[in-house]
Amino acid sequence: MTDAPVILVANRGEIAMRIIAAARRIGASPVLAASVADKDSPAARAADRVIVIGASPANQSYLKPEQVAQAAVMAGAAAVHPGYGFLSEQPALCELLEEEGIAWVGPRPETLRAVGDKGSARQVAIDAGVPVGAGVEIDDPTIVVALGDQIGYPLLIKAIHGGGGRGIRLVTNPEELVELAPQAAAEAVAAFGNGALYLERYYGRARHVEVQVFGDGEGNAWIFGDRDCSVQRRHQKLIEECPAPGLSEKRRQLLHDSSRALVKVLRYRGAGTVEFLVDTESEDVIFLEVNARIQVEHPVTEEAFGVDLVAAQLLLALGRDPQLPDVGPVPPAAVIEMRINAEDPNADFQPNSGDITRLVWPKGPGIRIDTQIEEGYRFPPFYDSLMAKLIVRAHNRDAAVAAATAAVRNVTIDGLKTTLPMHAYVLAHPDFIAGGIPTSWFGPVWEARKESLT
Amino acid sequence: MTDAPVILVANRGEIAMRIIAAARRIGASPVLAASVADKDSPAARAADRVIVIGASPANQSYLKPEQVAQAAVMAGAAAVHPGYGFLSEQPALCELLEEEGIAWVGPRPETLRAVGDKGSARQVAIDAGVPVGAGVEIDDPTIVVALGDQIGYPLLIKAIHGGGGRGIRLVTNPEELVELAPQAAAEAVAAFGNGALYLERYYGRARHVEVQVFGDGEGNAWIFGDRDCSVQRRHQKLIEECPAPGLSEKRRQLLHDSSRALVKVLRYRGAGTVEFLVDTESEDVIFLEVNARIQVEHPVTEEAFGVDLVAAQLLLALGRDPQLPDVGPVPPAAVIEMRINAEDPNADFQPNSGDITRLVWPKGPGIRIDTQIEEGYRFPPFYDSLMAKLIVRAHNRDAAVAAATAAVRNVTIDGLKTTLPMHAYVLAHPDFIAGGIPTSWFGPVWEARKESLT
Amino acid sequence: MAEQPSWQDVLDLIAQLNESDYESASVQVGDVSIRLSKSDAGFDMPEAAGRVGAQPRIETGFDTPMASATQPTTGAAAAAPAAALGDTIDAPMIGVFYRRPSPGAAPFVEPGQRVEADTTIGIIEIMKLMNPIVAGKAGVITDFLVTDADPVEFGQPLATINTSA
Amino acid sequence: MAEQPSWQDVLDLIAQLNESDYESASVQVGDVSIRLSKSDAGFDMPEAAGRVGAQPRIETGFDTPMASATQPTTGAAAAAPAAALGDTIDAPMIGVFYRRPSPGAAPFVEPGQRVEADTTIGIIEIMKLMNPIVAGKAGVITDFLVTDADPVEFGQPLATINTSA
Repeated sequence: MTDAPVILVANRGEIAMRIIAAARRIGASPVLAASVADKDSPAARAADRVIVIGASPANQSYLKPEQVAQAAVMAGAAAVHPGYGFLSEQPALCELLEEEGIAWVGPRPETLRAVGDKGSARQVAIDAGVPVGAGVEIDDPTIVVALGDQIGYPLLIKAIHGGGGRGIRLVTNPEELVELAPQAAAEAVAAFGNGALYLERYYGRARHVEVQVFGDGEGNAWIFGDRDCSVQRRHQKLIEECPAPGLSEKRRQLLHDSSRALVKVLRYRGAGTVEFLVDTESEDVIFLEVNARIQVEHPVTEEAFGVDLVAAQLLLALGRDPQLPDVGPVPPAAVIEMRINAEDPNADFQPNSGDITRLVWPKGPGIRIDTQIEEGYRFPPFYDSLMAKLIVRAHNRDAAVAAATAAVRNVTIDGLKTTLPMHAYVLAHPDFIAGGIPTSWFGPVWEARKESLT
Repeated sequence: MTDAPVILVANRGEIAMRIIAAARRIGASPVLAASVADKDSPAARAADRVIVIGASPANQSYLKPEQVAQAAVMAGAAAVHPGYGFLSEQPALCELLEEEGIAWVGPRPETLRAVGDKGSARQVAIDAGVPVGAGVEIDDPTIVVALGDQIGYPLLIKAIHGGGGRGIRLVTNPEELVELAPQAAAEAVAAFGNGALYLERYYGRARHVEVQVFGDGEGNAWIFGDRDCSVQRRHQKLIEECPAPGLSEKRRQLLHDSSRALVKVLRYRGAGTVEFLVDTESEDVIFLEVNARIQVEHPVTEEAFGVDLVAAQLLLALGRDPQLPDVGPVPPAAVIEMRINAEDPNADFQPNSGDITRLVWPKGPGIRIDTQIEEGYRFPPFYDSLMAKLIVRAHNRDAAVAAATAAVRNVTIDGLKTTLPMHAYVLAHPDFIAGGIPTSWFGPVWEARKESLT
Repeated sequence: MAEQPSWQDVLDLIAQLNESDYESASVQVGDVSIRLSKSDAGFDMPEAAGRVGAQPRIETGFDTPMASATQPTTGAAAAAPAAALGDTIDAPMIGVFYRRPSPGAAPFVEPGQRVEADTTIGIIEIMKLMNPIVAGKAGVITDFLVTDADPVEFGQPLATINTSA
Repeated sequence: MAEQPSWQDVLDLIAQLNESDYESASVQVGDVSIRLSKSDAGFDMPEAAGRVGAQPRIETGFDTPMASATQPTTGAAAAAPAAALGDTIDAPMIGVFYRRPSPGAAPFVEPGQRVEADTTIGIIEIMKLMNPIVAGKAGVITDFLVTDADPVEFGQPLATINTSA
């Protein structure tokens, strides 16, 4: 064990536990770079060593590239795994490590830059022949019918100089467009001092579907199916599943082929996710962005296909074979992940922190818990509210929903408010059970429930 | 929750935990029937209630049908799950419960009787058209060539009145048979006062392969693939896997079809296993026995196919749909189970008991631990030595062996001697890695290792 | 390892703690552990919760079920503590406990009555089989802890008996 | 490991703690462990156990890290705890600690020397960036706890300082 390569884990919470487990699986020695608040955490105890990199607030520790790099040097790290969030998509840490000859568990810095910005990511997608959202600037607000037809309905008229949702109008047909475009231009002049307008296709009932890719860095890709992450509240994912339910073979192939093309164009290295908007009212599929890191919801893919993506990341970073199989587009299982957050779903999802006084997890086949929390753990106020991920696998989606329902019922977390009641509600809802709900589904449904209770 | 059906768990250790988890999954209330030694065990804490049925030795508690039945009555149980071992295949408890109108989680008592005896089980198999081992009595020891040809070589000459391995001769060809049969008869007369002989086919390098069945009690069967359990020491299984590696399609089909035929003939109810001997030196497949219960190694099947067999048992016993899918003959994953016993593999597998002072399990995708033990648990001397089952799933057998190797390396159990070093050795052995070793493999290999160390 | 406290030491400590303001207390010296709680809430630790919760009062634990450990094990001076608290007659099997040979009949014994080791004090029925239960020790039955026709578990105290009377 | 307390010591300690204002207390010395609680909140946490194990000395646990609460517990009289042990100057960042402005130069300060809050006592280099480290409080540096050019973590004590001198 003395010459086991050291993996510096530059993150906390459940993903730190996950990376430590993967390091152990490949025979490496995990060292945790921790803030003061986390220096005695379960992840710290699970690691071979802990290096305290800074004070508790993330912007004084986990978000400081030079502190993490210093810890990597001190640890004698062969590679640094940044997890998700924090510095995971920042070229800064990646480049500091390159200078020290320490491997970065993630794509090259130029890839991070290329996909880190909406505009450049869109251009990469276009170069790769991946469908992007239609949009066009209006030259003359009185000649708009052709432009509207080009984009399709419904569409949004946006004031280019507007912002924060102001100056946006929804248009459902050419007549409305002809009527509203000049009005919008006039109002934009009045409101923003500039009448320039932009037309953009509007998808009010689209799903969030993403594809798990793994690139060898030379342009070759493994594609590990797709995930549906449409149960969202204010763009925060609550529940994810693999595979995405009810996708036609054609759509699935378009998603997978597009993702493969992006990996090739980017010569993408390691694990990544290509996010798409999949419309439920048209056949449209639109590229959203590339997430150049492992994602919170990676376990649904791992369980569905029987792979270890984090171990594969580490192996690739260490210059070894990532030991991944070639798989078909649809996995032989259905998997659902529920994010258990320290938030009160009955009080506008307000986060809370404090001591976990009692903790019981369900057991049995197909149940996986990714977490750092344990009985007696003091959930800290400094970081995000994700406490645990409850992942349930079954032979098909109906069975997975049933298993997830039972699993949620059999979790006990005392001491904090959690999102468990929300999960119980969603899993029992006929729309969710049917599958394929859009991202706009959760908000009003949860509000309606609240009102029905009062 | 007040009208949740009560499941009495009439067992202990890891299978008690497993049944409790399944009960919770289906929304039932688990009550544990425990000996005094187990009344504060982790399984006792996991149950809704504990009923102390007797003293610590199993023959004063877990093996007493009337005490378990009494506990079932006191618990108001809707059903009793006997686990494996103990009373699981005894018609006695089953019948006591029937009188009380309490469901038995297992086959009917007549099924238990029909398969509980070697002779009657063999007859059932013959009736179902399932291949059984060839055997014939010798009328005249001087006229044996035709009988020998009928059975095939190698074969054993057994003195019918012999026993304990005495009076058995291995014969590899007709010449030997002609020479040895009269000698054996003479010796049998001398030794046992009776010269009657029996010829039986001998399989010196056969594998143990078994088929997981689940019957609806009306003659219909679900078949959940096969398991290889050939890593055995003195008929004790050490490692099991699903699917059995390297089976030809034809052999697999014979095994599965035979098992289906047995379920039909028996109108088998619930989970069961049909054990076969699969020869590696001929094409022979021989029925061994039916295990009319859930088995220790059921998790490999559950993980491979993504099903919950124990929950299905409970559902069926409660008169509900067992919610099992129809699956193909080969699962979409490879799964290996390692039995971690409190035995010292370097001291003739001597069992030991005592306090578990430190316990660390590996984590990550595809790893499942079925156990009752935890840090601080005092492993009792009264019962069998199974501490935990480490189950590892991957996309194919090579990956599963690699994952199992890593998982074994990352288990820490301090305070007791365990079989972990044996697992590490077997998993790294080229014969095991190649797959398909016979049941006779482990003994001499482990002996040879011991000698190479001294 | 410190010298083991004597039984008297333990009693003194308990007396002292009893006069104190503590709601709960836990003292462990080597193998001897003492846990006290003035309320049921007592100690939260999983294990302890189990034991203390089940047995409300004072518990001197010697690592394993403590029954006999209580006796004079450590003791220097200490006069017969166990007997003072009252011995119990425990159920030798699971079943339904009856104090009478048949419904309507008089009880086998009443509290206050003297019994010998072989005196039948009741019956335990297990799956329709009636098993006479004898006192197992001589003394005066002070109380029955189980109502007639109640189900009992193995080892459950059925009655208290004063063996020094 | 400290010498084992005698039984009398334990009794004295409990008496002393009882007169104190502590809501709860937990003391462990070798095999001896004492936990007392005046409220039900008592001892919730496995964590606490963890900490006691990790930190070798004596710890009276009040639910959260308690640093200074520790000291006087066992002792009878025991005066002025924290200051006696000496305050420390802790690393404000992770990096490599240098006691000299450049190799071969004289150290910024030596043990025994008096410093003010703004006196530079060393440099921490983090990824080639040099950060002067000041004492942060006035007093006499009693000792350096880190060797020149050693890596240090955030919060690691660099030197002890006697602030009452």
